[in-house]
Amino acid sequence: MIDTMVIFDLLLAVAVVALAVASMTTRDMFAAIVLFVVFGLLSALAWVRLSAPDVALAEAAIGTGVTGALLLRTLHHVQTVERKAAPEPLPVPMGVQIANAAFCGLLTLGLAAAFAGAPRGGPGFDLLVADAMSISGVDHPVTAVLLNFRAYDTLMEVVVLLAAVIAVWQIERGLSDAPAPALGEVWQGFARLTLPAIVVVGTYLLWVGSSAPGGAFQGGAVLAAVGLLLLLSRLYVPRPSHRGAARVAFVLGTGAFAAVALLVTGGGRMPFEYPLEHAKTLILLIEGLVTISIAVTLAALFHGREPVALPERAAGTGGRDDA
Amino acid sequence: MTPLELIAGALIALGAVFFIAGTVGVLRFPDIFCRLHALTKADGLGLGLVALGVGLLAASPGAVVRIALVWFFVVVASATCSHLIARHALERARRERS
Amino acid sequence: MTPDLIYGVTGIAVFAIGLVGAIVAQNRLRRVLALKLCSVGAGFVLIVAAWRSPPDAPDPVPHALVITGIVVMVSATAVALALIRRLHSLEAEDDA
Amino acid sequence: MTSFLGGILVVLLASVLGGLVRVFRGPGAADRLMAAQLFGTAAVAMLLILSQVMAMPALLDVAMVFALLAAVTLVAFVALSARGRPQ
Amino acid sequence: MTLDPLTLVVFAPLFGAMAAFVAPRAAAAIGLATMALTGAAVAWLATEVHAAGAVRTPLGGWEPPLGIALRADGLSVAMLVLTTGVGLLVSLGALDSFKGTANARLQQYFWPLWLLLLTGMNGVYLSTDIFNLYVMIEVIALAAVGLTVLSGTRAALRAGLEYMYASILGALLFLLGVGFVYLQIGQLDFAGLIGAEPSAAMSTALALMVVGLLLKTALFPLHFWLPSAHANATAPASALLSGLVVKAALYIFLRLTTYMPLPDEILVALIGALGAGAVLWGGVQALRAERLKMLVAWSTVVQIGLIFIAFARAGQVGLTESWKAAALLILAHGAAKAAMFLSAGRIKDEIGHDIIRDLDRTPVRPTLAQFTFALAAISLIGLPPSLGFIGKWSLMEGAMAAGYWHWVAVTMVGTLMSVGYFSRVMAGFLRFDRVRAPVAEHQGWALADLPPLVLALGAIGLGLAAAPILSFIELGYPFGMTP
Repeated sequence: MIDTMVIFDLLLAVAVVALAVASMTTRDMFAAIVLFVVFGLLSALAWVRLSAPDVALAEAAIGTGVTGALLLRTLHHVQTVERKAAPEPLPVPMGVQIANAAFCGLLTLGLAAAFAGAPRGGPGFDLLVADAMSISGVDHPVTAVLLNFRAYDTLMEVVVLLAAVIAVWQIERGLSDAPAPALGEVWQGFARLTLPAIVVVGTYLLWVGSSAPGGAFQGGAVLAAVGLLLLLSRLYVPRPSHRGAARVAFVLGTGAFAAVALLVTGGGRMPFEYPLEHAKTLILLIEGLVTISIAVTLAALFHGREPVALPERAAGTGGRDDA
Repeated sequence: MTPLELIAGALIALGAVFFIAGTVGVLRFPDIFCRLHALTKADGLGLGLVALGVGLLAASPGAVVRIALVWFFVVVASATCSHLIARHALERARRERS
Repeated sequence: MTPDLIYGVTGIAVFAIGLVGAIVAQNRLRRVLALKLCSVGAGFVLIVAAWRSPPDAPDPVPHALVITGIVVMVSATAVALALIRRLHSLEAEDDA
Repeated sequence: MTSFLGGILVVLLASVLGGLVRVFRGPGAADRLMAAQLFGTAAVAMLLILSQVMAMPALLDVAMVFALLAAVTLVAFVALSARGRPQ
Repeated sequence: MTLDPLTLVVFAPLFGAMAAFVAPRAAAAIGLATMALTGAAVAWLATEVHAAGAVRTPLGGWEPPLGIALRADGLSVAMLVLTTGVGLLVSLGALDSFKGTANARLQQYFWPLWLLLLTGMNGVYLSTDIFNLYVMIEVIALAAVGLTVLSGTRAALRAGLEYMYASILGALLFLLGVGFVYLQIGQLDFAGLIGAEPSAAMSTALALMVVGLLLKTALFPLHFWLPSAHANATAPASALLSGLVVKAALYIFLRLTTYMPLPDEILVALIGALGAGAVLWGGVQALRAERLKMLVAWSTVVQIGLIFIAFARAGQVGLTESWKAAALLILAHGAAKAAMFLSAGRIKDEIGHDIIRDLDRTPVRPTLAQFTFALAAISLIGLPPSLGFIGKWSLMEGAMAAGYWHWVAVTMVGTLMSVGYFSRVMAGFLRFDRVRAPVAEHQGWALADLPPLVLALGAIGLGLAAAPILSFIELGYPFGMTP
């Protein structure tokens, strides 16, 4: 009897590739973004099939959810701020398209040949991680890798996020003066019910991370969704006077993480070497603060500009638009 | 196969049928409001039946609670989103007419 | 046919599609999408490297790496999109 | 049971992939989005079933996140376009 | 607290960046204090490396392969000294060029972005783990793009976006390479890479990582993003981008090919050929450039090509020595190019344009900046006794010893071309024939003239100290030579 799960895997694989192609070739940019979001959800499903629920969570929440919202916001901006002399995209000749497809196919074949020759289920860190788990302070291997064994990488990852928000604030500035969108009473009921529920789910994901899939990044992304909804519905409008608090929130996670890493050297330890009896507390503390930073930063990346009053001249195009 | 598994399997299969119906509706119905109608049926009922089936098979009470929560979220979110999409489409239609 | 083989080839194909898209796409937003495809493709390869045939648990290290990669990618995407928006506003100003 | 559930998964996936034709055809943005919404719900259903097939209760949390974020993306779209174009 | 210099070198700029961002009004003061602290940490590290050869810190107490270790040897320290030294001087220059309330916003964002960039670069020079290197190059990429678009002009934003695309793509190619390495051998640290059996997956991994790095370091023909990005940034940002940032990917390339050697002689020759392409193509473009900053940016393309020729000068067997020539050229170019961009920025500020054709002995002659430009050109052309000369000489010596005369020929042609394009500028500085107003004395020296002058003098004067520099970068055997 044919294993139906293999058929499912094959169908899912074909669907992932087909959606990738479709999001590159569809003319309508909005359709391309929707297809991309569906592609992200399908990839997350595929990663579930590969027993990687943590990654599936992160991809669904950050790679697809937040990224999708960012893309939609940018598309909306590009479409509403009209350009008179917008350059028409040149039609791509058939020959070029075929050449591209051929190049793509060859590249895939070459890389796949190298992939097929590599050992699978092969060498890795399984045993090393299993050995060290008991002294890592947490029970979930992925969290142990992220916050203990390779904590330096994770610190630098939140540094990347910090660099992004600084760069974005530097690139764009302005206040949103558009009125709140009319979303109706059903929405208000939904917001009242959902916003607290999302906060609970985000916190739950953070808390469950020490023993099961979840953790700071997934929790932070879910909490960022609250920020997105607040910004979109204008329940919260960023003001210039909020900048100080926002800056502190952006650096909170990175700062605490780096400070703990240095402070533990007090007892003659290496940086990041958490004393065993406090490891769990310290990791939870770091994760909690990092979660706050991630949530605020992702929401700020969505808002996309430093909330500062613009001089008159630039106010015409810089200030007026969405979110 | 235990009777419980049989019942669960039947519920899940029935749920899948609703999803198929929803897809057909979204593809074939003439305008967006009809399509939304088909969509909400698939959402609410299809997922509800699948959730019920999986809930019967689930081992722990914790899992059952989470399955129920998932279903509840989807129903509320889907109802609101359908409403918002319908509002949006209606506004669009009005604006284009005027 | 095991999931790792199927999804390994999938990931490679997705990376190749993204790479070609990033090189040839004209639309600025589309190029961001293309790069995002590349990152998902690379994620596939790492996750496949972590896969062990059940009931063995997968190797957690690549999972952690991919999560890091996802967060890095959303940061980069956000900066690229901010540049696109700002540039579009300025170009619209020039047209006016 | 596993291969029966696997069959259901195949049927579900095939069905919603068919629904994606709506994303191409449109005509309006709302139509495209609706197909995506159907897709999100089906993905949640598939995750529920997978949690059983793969014996991974953690997938229920993934399903919860899917459900919430699909909603957020949709609201993002509607709220952005409700603000509309400059007339 | 038992601090070690390795950690401090990365963490000092990180804390500085955060403080400068949170307290924007004190950004400049915090920035300078941070630079001083980082400089002290680098000096401390240098003395330790001088005493012990190589030092390392396993972070978290976890030894690789499970954990990540920081490691410094002579080459790392040389790169750190270059980065902090050039960085400190450029920072001083930035202090002057961003002064005034009109530039308050530039000042406020320059410091956190630059300090994050420094964090990323220092992290690269101490890293021993390929995935960690991926994260570090992303830190560099985002901070560098932020600096590129600091001026906010359309040209800068357009160039910044292109730079962003190239940067992300390069990093993702590198990441896929990391994936293939993991697939084949399940290792991420440098030590784990040594002695891996040759296999299709490892060759693919190497190819992906090298292409990604070449894109990031802008080796011909992957240089397309560099000239406009470097030419359109504000002067201090250009100096940092051209002098330092491209070197990070170059350094990773040098390190990586030690642990994962290029499998074939042909590939070494190919790298050299691309370098030759960069020297010739970049030279032609520099000869044709209309704007001063564009000319300087194209000269960076040329110099990157030259460094890759140095790498390939004696083929595969010569690599154990060739890296030293490459390293010398990296150091020489870092100091000289930063000086040149800063002085070009000064010239543009003073005379209000940087059109090469219109350069002349205008009444408002920024004499010192022009003098500095000429000094930097001496090192870039490679006249004795500059460090650039020593680097080029060492390149040609090795190529001649190995009988690879074609590399000598390309280098000579490249040198002639560089004389040509820098003369265009120098001739402009000295032109009397088009001067309409009587030539006045220069306006006095600004503080901003000092940092580029020091950098240019350094690029020339360090040539006299080439022998100690060479013996220092060999400390800790960066390229696995047996003692």
